[in-house]
Amino acid sequence: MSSTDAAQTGLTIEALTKAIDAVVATIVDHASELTDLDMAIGDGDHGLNMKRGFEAVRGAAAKIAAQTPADALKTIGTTLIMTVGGASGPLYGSLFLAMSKAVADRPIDLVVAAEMLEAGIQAVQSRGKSHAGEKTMLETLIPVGAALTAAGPAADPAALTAALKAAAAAGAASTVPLRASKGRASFLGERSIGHMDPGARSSELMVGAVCDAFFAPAP
Amino acid sequence: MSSTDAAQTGLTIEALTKAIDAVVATIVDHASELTDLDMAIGDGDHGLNMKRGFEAVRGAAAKIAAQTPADALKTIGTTLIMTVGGASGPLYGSLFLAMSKAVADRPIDLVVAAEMLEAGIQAVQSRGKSHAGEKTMLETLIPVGAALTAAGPAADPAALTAALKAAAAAGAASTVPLRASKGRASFLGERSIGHMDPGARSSELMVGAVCDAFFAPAP
Amino acid sequence: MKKFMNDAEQFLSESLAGFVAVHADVVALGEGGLYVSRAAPNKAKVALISGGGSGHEPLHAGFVGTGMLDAACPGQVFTSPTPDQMLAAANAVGGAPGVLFIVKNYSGDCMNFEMAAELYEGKIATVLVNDDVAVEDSTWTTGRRGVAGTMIVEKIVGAAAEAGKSLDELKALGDRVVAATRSMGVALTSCTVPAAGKPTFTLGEDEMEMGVGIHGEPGRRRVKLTSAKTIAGEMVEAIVADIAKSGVTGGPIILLVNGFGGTPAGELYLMAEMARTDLAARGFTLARMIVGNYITSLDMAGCSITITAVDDALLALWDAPVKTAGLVWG
Amino acid sequence: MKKFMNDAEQFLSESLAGFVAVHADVVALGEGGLYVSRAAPNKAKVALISGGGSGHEPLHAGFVGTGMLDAACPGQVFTSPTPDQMLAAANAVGGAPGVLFIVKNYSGDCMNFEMAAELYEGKIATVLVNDDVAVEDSTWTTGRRGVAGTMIVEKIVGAAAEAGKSLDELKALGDRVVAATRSMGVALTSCTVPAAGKPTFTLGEDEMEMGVGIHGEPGRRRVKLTSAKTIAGEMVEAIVADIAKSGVTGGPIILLVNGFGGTPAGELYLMAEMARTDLAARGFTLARMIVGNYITSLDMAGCSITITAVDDALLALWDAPVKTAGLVWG
Ligand SMILES: Nc1ncnc2c1ncn2[C@@H]1O[C@H](COP(=O)(O)OP(=O)(O)O)[C@@H](O)[C@H]1O
Ligand SMILES: Nc1ncnc2c1ncn2[C@@H]1O[C@H](COP(=O)(O)OP(=O)(O)O)[C@@H](O)[C@H]1O
Ligand SMILES: [Mg+2]
Ligand SMILES: [Mg+2]
Ligand SMILES: [Mg+2]
Ligand SMILES: [Mg+2]
Repeated sequence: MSSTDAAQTGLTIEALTKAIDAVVATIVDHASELTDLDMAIGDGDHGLNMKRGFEAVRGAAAKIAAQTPADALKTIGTTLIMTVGGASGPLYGSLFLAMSKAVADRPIDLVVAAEMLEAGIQAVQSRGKSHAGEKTMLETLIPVGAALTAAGPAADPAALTAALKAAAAAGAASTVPLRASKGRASFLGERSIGHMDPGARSSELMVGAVCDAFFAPAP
Repeated sequence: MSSTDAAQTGLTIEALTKAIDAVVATIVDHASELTDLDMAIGDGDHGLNMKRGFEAVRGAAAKIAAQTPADALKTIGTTLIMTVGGASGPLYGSLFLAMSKAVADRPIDLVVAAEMLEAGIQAVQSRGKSHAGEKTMLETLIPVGAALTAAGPAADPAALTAALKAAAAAGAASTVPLRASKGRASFLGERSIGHMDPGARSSELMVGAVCDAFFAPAP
Repeated sequence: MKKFMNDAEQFLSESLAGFVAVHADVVALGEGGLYVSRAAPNKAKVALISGGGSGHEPLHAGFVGTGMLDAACPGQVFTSPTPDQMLAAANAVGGAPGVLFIVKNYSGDCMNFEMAAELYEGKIATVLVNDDVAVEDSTWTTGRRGVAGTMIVEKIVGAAAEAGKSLDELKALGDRVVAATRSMGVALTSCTVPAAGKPTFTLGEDEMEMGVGIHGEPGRRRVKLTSAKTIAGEMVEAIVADIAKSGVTGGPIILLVNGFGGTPAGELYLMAEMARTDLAARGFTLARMIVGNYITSLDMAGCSITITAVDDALLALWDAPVKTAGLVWG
Repeated sequence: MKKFMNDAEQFLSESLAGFVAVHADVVALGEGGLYVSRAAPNKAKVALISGGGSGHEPLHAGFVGTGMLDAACPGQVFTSPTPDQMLAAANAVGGAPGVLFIVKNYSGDCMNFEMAAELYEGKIATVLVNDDVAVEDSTWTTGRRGVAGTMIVEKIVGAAAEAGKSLDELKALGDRVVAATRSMGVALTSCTVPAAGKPTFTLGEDEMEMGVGIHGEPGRRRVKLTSAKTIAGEMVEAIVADIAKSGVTGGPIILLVNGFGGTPAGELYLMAEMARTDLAARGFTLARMIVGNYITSLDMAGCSITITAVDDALLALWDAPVKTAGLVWG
């Protein structure tokens, strides 16, 4: 879909399916990078967890294709919760479940999408008892949510993509100098400083893949 | 003592004590060589076993100094049996016990010494249920016993030393191409070929040290 | 990586299949392999359910059985299990007296068990284990990690559950045992996660990681390998200093010297001897001692020392009969 | 070398001190540390005494207790004990019904136990264990090595001794269990003897030693590391081919999958699953299965598979109660 389509007809299940494929592809491609990041300040399973989870989402593709976007997001959330495990499973799961709930039977345009993402981020915070500045996936998600909200109903696809990707990249990069106070990395104290948070990086990857799938001009 | 002394007054406890010191020194010096040989075709403890045993013999020096040579040999045998462990403990222990028994209250001249060694070798064979050609310490001990017997009552010390050392060295070297059929190395089958037997080497070391202690001109 | 395995994807399920086959008299594999329960569940008592990432065997499935857990949910290696596992286990073994979750304090474990608790429709409570003194408990952290003390909590609370205590009593007992328990670990080598295929961290030939976590998480500091007496002394010192803050400075304790998987019994008993004499010299009474591989970290060489301050009532629960794959007595 | 130790000379005595302190309810250290005996000896029955080099813990001292051994003599690491140890043990625990030595078939062990038997003044007999099929039994060898099957012999004969059987009956029973038992081991890494300070042998990153002995002795061949299924298959094949020569081609067996000290439980259960399914497909009935570190080789990574062909009488003895540091049930 283009942002114009979205504004007119709302997000279609076809577009969502395409986005899922893109996310799965990028997570699988970057699994070992995520695992390496998690080895440095965690337990080295983030790439494996995400890969297992998103491959399971891909496995549910047939089911998803027959659903509404809201139900599809619920399926994604539930699938992640049941397959990812670790900290990221409940968090990303909660993100998608809350996004699904926030649809409330409306067509999904950019304004609704922004509301959904904000609801998702809220769910991550309450599940994780966490907030900005603790060196987690929220470092990426919060600025991306803000950028989407700021973009408004009629943003230009290319500009929006650039803005969201920039927010995501800056967010992930911002975790490097932070000292973790949530998640496994927090046990490291000072030694968590100087490394990128794996969850912040996986969020960046997902944001990029979704933007490309939604907004890139059809080939 | 010189061989002439031995022929006249018999082996003294002083000479025996000196020989013990020499054997302890050479075993301690060569412990890691013996262990390496045992690592190749055994379990890598022969040097440690011998070192522990002969250090215990040295620890009994005061007791030995107050004994007759026959009793001293018995003390050595018992000490080895109680401290060496493994296969070499009972074997060397039996060697010394049998040598002690063979003295039979006689002064120890070269003829008696030869009888004693033959008795000791016999004891090793019955304790080990073994014979020449099985890649064991017997490869060294048997030719050394034969050389001592052949030397007769009035052998020249230097020539005897040379003959015994040569027999010992040739005996130990002869184990290299043999395939073991006794002891731990036998489990290796063909793979035991090409390595020197650690027990044959420790026997060679002991023979050399004893010869030097008994027959080398006083400094 | 040198491991007995076919492929990393199947590691857990094949290992679990062997485990339940070997211990079929004690445990059974739940539907879909989501959990391991007692071979003969008893819904008339409070059901104790634990779980966590795999790779710590015998914890937790090895502690399912009479006198200890009712079910355990094995996650992927070093990854917490998912809520559907705990929910299925709770539905299978939980009855009217309720369900008690015993959870090691890691964000992932906490959140997944929490989601399961929210979804479960019966009475439910949770005990959080956080015994690792290697990690300071400060505003910067999510609290201390849960490590080997978990076994002691599961054993003592398990005995009380078997004796018919109520959910509230068991929750209070669990919290009390946690408060009385402290651990610290040291690694001589890294572990290797099957799916990762390479060691989680690297130590020099003469280095050890003091204060390591049970997933190979870095500890307090990386130091030169030293004598067993010095290592045990430093661990005991850290434990004793920490528990002193809660007013315990001596008296009867349970001592657990736990192997991480790659360290042989001879070394563990030697460490136990060092810890025991050190603790005795500090005025503790070694009421009970236990040594072995109970909470492991795959093939990591290393060990942890745990103490729990006890009274006669806790000791009686510790001594009560237990029949599981990993712990049997009485 | 990375080990928890103070110095190599003290390794054994410090480790043993920890062992007897931790298991004081079951065992006691004999005079001069020469042997470990039951805490409460019973001279009215035949006394079972075993022993061998240390480094195989829990074997043998961990199998001293009701229903199994009466005493165990620990030698230096990987070095057989000396005759004075067995003599002291026999004098301490042996009574009128006699003493039975259980000895693993190594020249050193045989000779040292033999000397002790010659010196002992009471009734005495010896059972030699030689279960390792990795070494062919030919005119070239001193017979097969004794390995993990020793635990099965000690358990079954121990139960019969506890039941009051005579020395002759126990000797015959022991010989019968030995004849029905076969083992084979595989190493993924070497072990390191504390006093040696370096690995006994070296394996490449992708190599394993098939048919390894419990002291790190070389096996049948050095081969590329392969899947657990293939490894277990080769071991089972060798065991089954060998026991077939004595007419056993199926029927009920006890299966023991034994870890060598450096391999975690998860991998051992996976190997058990491979061995179990393979043996079942070949017509064997898995009457009993046991998995764990029972006969180790210090810190060696690897495992062995053992089977013992059994009938109902042997199974009843296997199932009889046992209370030792290393094995508890019933
Ligand atoms: N309380 C929390 N709030 C937000 N994000 C968190 C929290 N705890 C962990 N995370 C995120 O989860 C990521 C780790 O996920 P993962 O490695 O899959 O789980 P685990 O830490 O259990 O192994 C971290 O990099 C961080 O971004
Ligand atoms: N049956 C035997 N007869 C003679 N010598 C033997 C016999 N068995 C072993 N040996 C000798 O013992 C040596 C090994 O001694 P050692 O390493 O101390 O004991 P172990 O083999 O028990 O570890 C071998 O090198 C060999 O010379
Ligand atoms: Mg992680
Ligand atoms: Mg040897
Ligand atoms: Mg994890
Ligand atoms: Mg030896």
